[in-house]
Amino acid sequence: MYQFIYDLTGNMIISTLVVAVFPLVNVLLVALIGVYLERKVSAWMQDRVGPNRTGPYGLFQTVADFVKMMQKEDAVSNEVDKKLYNIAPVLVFAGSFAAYAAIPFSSKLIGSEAEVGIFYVIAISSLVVAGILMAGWSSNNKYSLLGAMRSAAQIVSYEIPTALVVLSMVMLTGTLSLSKMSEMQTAYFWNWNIFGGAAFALNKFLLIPFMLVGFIIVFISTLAEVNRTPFDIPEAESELVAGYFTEYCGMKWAMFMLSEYGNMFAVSAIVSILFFGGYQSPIGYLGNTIGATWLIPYEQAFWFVAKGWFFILVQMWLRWTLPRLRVDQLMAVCWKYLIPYAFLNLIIIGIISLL
Amino acid sequence: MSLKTETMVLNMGPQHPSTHGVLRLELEIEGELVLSVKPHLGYLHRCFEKHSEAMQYNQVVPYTDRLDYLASIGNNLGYAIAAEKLLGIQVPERVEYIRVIMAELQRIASHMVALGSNGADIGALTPFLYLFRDREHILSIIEETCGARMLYNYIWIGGLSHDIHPDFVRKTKEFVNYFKPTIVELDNLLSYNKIFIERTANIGVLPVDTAINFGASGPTLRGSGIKFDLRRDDPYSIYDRFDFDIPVGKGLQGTVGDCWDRYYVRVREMEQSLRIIEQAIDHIPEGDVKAAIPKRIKPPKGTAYARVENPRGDLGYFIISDGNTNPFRVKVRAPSFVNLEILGELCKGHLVADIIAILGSIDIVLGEVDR
Amino acid sequence: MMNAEEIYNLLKEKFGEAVIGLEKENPTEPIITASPLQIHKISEFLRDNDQLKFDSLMCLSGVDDANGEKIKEEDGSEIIKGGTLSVYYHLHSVSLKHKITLKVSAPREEPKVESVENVWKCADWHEREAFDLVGIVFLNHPDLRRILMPYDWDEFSEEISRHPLRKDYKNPEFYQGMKIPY
Amino acid sequence: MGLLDKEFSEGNIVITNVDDLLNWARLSSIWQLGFGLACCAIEMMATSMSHYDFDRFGVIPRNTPRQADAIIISGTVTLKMAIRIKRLYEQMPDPKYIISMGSCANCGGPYWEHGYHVLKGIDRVIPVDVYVPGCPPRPEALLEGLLKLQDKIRNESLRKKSA
Repeated sequence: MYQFIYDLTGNMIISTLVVAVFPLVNVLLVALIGVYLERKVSAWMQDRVGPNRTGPYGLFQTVADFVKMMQKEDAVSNEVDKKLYNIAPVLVFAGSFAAYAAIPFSSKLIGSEAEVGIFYVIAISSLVVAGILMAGWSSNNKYSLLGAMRSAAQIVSYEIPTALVVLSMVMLTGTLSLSKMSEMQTAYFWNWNIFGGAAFALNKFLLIPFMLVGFIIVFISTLAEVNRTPFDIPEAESELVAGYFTEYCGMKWAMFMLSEYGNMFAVSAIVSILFFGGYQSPIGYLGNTIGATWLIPYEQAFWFVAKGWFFILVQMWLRWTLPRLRVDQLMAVCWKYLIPYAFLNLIIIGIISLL
Repeated sequence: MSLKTETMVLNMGPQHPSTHGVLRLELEIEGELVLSVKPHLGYLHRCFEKHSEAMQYNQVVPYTDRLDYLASIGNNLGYAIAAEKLLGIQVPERVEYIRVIMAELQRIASHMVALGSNGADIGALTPFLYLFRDREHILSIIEETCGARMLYNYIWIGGLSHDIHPDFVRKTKEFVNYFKPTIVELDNLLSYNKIFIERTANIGVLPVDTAINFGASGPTLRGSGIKFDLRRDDPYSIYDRFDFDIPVGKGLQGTVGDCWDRYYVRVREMEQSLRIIEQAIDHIPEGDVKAAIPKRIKPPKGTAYARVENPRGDLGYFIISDGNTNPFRVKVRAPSFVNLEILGELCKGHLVADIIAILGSIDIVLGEVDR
Repeated sequence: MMNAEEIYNLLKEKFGEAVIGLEKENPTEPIITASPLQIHKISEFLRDNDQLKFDSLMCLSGVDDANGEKIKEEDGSEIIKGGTLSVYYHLHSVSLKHKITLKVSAPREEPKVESVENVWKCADWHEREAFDLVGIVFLNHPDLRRILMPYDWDEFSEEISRHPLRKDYKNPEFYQGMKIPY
Repeated sequence: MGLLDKEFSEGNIVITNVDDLLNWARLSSIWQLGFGLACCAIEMMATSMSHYDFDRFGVIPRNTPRQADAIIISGTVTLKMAIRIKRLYEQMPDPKYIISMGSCANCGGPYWEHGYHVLKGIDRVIPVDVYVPGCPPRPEALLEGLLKLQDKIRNESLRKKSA
């Protein structure tokens, strides 16, 4: 993408900026639509209507929320640790925003085609933990502190099963690059990794059950990493009031919100790249059929976004159906079940891929 | 060398999403582990007892509504029975039937809020909304008869404020038929949800003897496995004519007397209430809805203690009369007030998240705790 | 199952002077009166005796009897001197299903009653409430604080407006700068 | 006189339109403090539930005062609680609004005469924007109160207040 814009403008700064702004716009859009959808989806699930007074079908509800939040007073208690308090939301947002750099939206639309894409995403999204801990500590509020502690424990723990599953996928595909991984699962949906990958051999059928297990593990643990129900204990509304952002108001709080929805999309994207073909279409490209190859990147972007939103909807569906776990049960799920199974899965996939 | 650790005091409430109103809990915690819980009450102390001394007997009824505002009919009923005991009057048969039906409808409505908020505290928000949606059916049935949605002022000393609406019987039957499958839905959605069971089973176990010594009553007591229900053990009104079971906690998912048992007793009680309504609704006799009592009620000197089985437990009214038109003293034995006392005992050694589950399963109404 | 008279006789036999009498003229329920400073051992007996087994305290109510001398103040308000404050205990046996009411009266100027908190746990808060609203002091109570009224109520009110359920209670004008009367 | 100096003393097209936009945003997303006091709290909850659905107007409960725009004082305010409510109000960031719901919060309600521990009206402690009468008000009445609050916000302005 950078190259494309550089060719177009011939200016390095402009093209860098455009490339950087694109994910930002995406994050904002995701949050804007995400919050609206969350309210609408929960309303539909709960026999309600949801927002419908602000614009047609309440479409501008989130816009109103953001404009309102921008004009809220920035009330800061005297007791907070000012520096950390102000850095924390920025850091959290930066963490989730930076992950977008390596996520391929289509074969052309990609910030950085880094060879170590998946490694980078996992590493950079850990930055969020630091931000959350800062927020919890600096707020000088006991609920924030408890929320931050829970969150740190949770995110750090759940990164292990995620990483293990990612490792097995890396073993299988032989690359760390997200775009190469997507590229491998080309053409039709039976070539997706969840169906054993593109190579047609005995391996493919042997792999399917273990791919399913891997997908379930990675889906559960990413759910926990973005603090969604049933793993939303860091901000557990009924216990900790609002968790680590109890003391934040206005735009600072909005940044936490942005990063939450940004993260939701990011992990959905990772899951779809690992198992569901990334930006590849499940049914072939219209561009190929009618002979207009320029159409393909746009189609790919469409499929990618569609897959991302599908997983976000699944997350919302779970959120409004399930109760939440307790903090020790959450840890037990991770250390007693997910990690051993992920290890086993890793070994088995390793053996199969040797066959 | 040992590391010096300090415990932390966490103040939960009076503004906290799951203290069910304005209860304040002072938790002493070590990490997430709760060492002790100290409830502070009185944030909703509305001076009921002072008001009842300043009002005439029949004027106290609206104030009783506001004690346990989720089960107003039950409060009215208790007060009316105590006053009638003092006056020594018998109410007409029709009144008794309508009172029972109303009280049972109210019990279902109250349990709906209790179960829903217990679920919501644990994180399952959707069943809460479903239950509130179904509660509206009951509210509209009662509203048609007595004109208010929540605080009815319906059961008066010696009778009722109005006769039932002509549509009452039909709508109640419709509701009973509508609600039976909804209980099954609730069971599927929440009661047998694996995560819900994990969160509530074996948490906050209340042994029977502790429960009795602490004076617990209602589903909190029955969850501990003892079959004690005033409707059966000390029958008032005409409850002895109906056939119903008393659900008790059996420890189906864990230990007898845990949060899940208390929750489950409430679900099953809703079914039993439907049974009572079904038995009563077709047999409401014709007649008057007011006993012949003078406009100015002036009971003889003396005391009366009456208790009824409210959704939250054993609600008692102790009235002292000095022969005047105002009660000399009215003391309410509020079930939530007594049940809440167990909280400190139940919460020891649990995690912060469990406190919420336990508090939800005790099901308190602050209006009644503080009066 | 025993009726009030049998229970009274049993208690009288056991405790003698500490049990004062049986009020039977009451229209609905007979009341056994007892001495306020002996109520603890009577309660223990009531709970532990095999014939009685009163394992549950239904209700404990503090009452201002207002049977003293009423003195008119200059500003028209009334204060009461002398007389008694009473505590009513409503007991119930879950296993034997019988009920009884006890009553103790203590002088208004020095209302001291033994606590039954360690006999029935639920008496704890009930006694705190009676202390808070009526001003009865329960001896040997482990934690006798106000329960419903604010803890600092005493600082903002005069002697006469300490315990709101006394019959001569006078509401203070202000509490922490907030005007109380309508 | 520069353009900007003028804007804040008297109305012009720019400031009026900004006003409209900001007011529109404020009134369409009034987040209430998730906080119930007494009987009215149940009606307030019923208002946010399926049947009446507060969310239609963009009202959602936030549990921390820092993120809330409005408090609905739903029920009897006792002396003990009034101090806490005042603190909650002070913790909220501007602009903030108060809906006083029910007779008790308006004026003490049925407890006005003998309520020795009841504050006779929340307006003795914090300023109130909209009073909703009723004991308890029906959910429809609370919705009406919200619409009244929205009307009030609609007429606010960045300009200096004339009075």
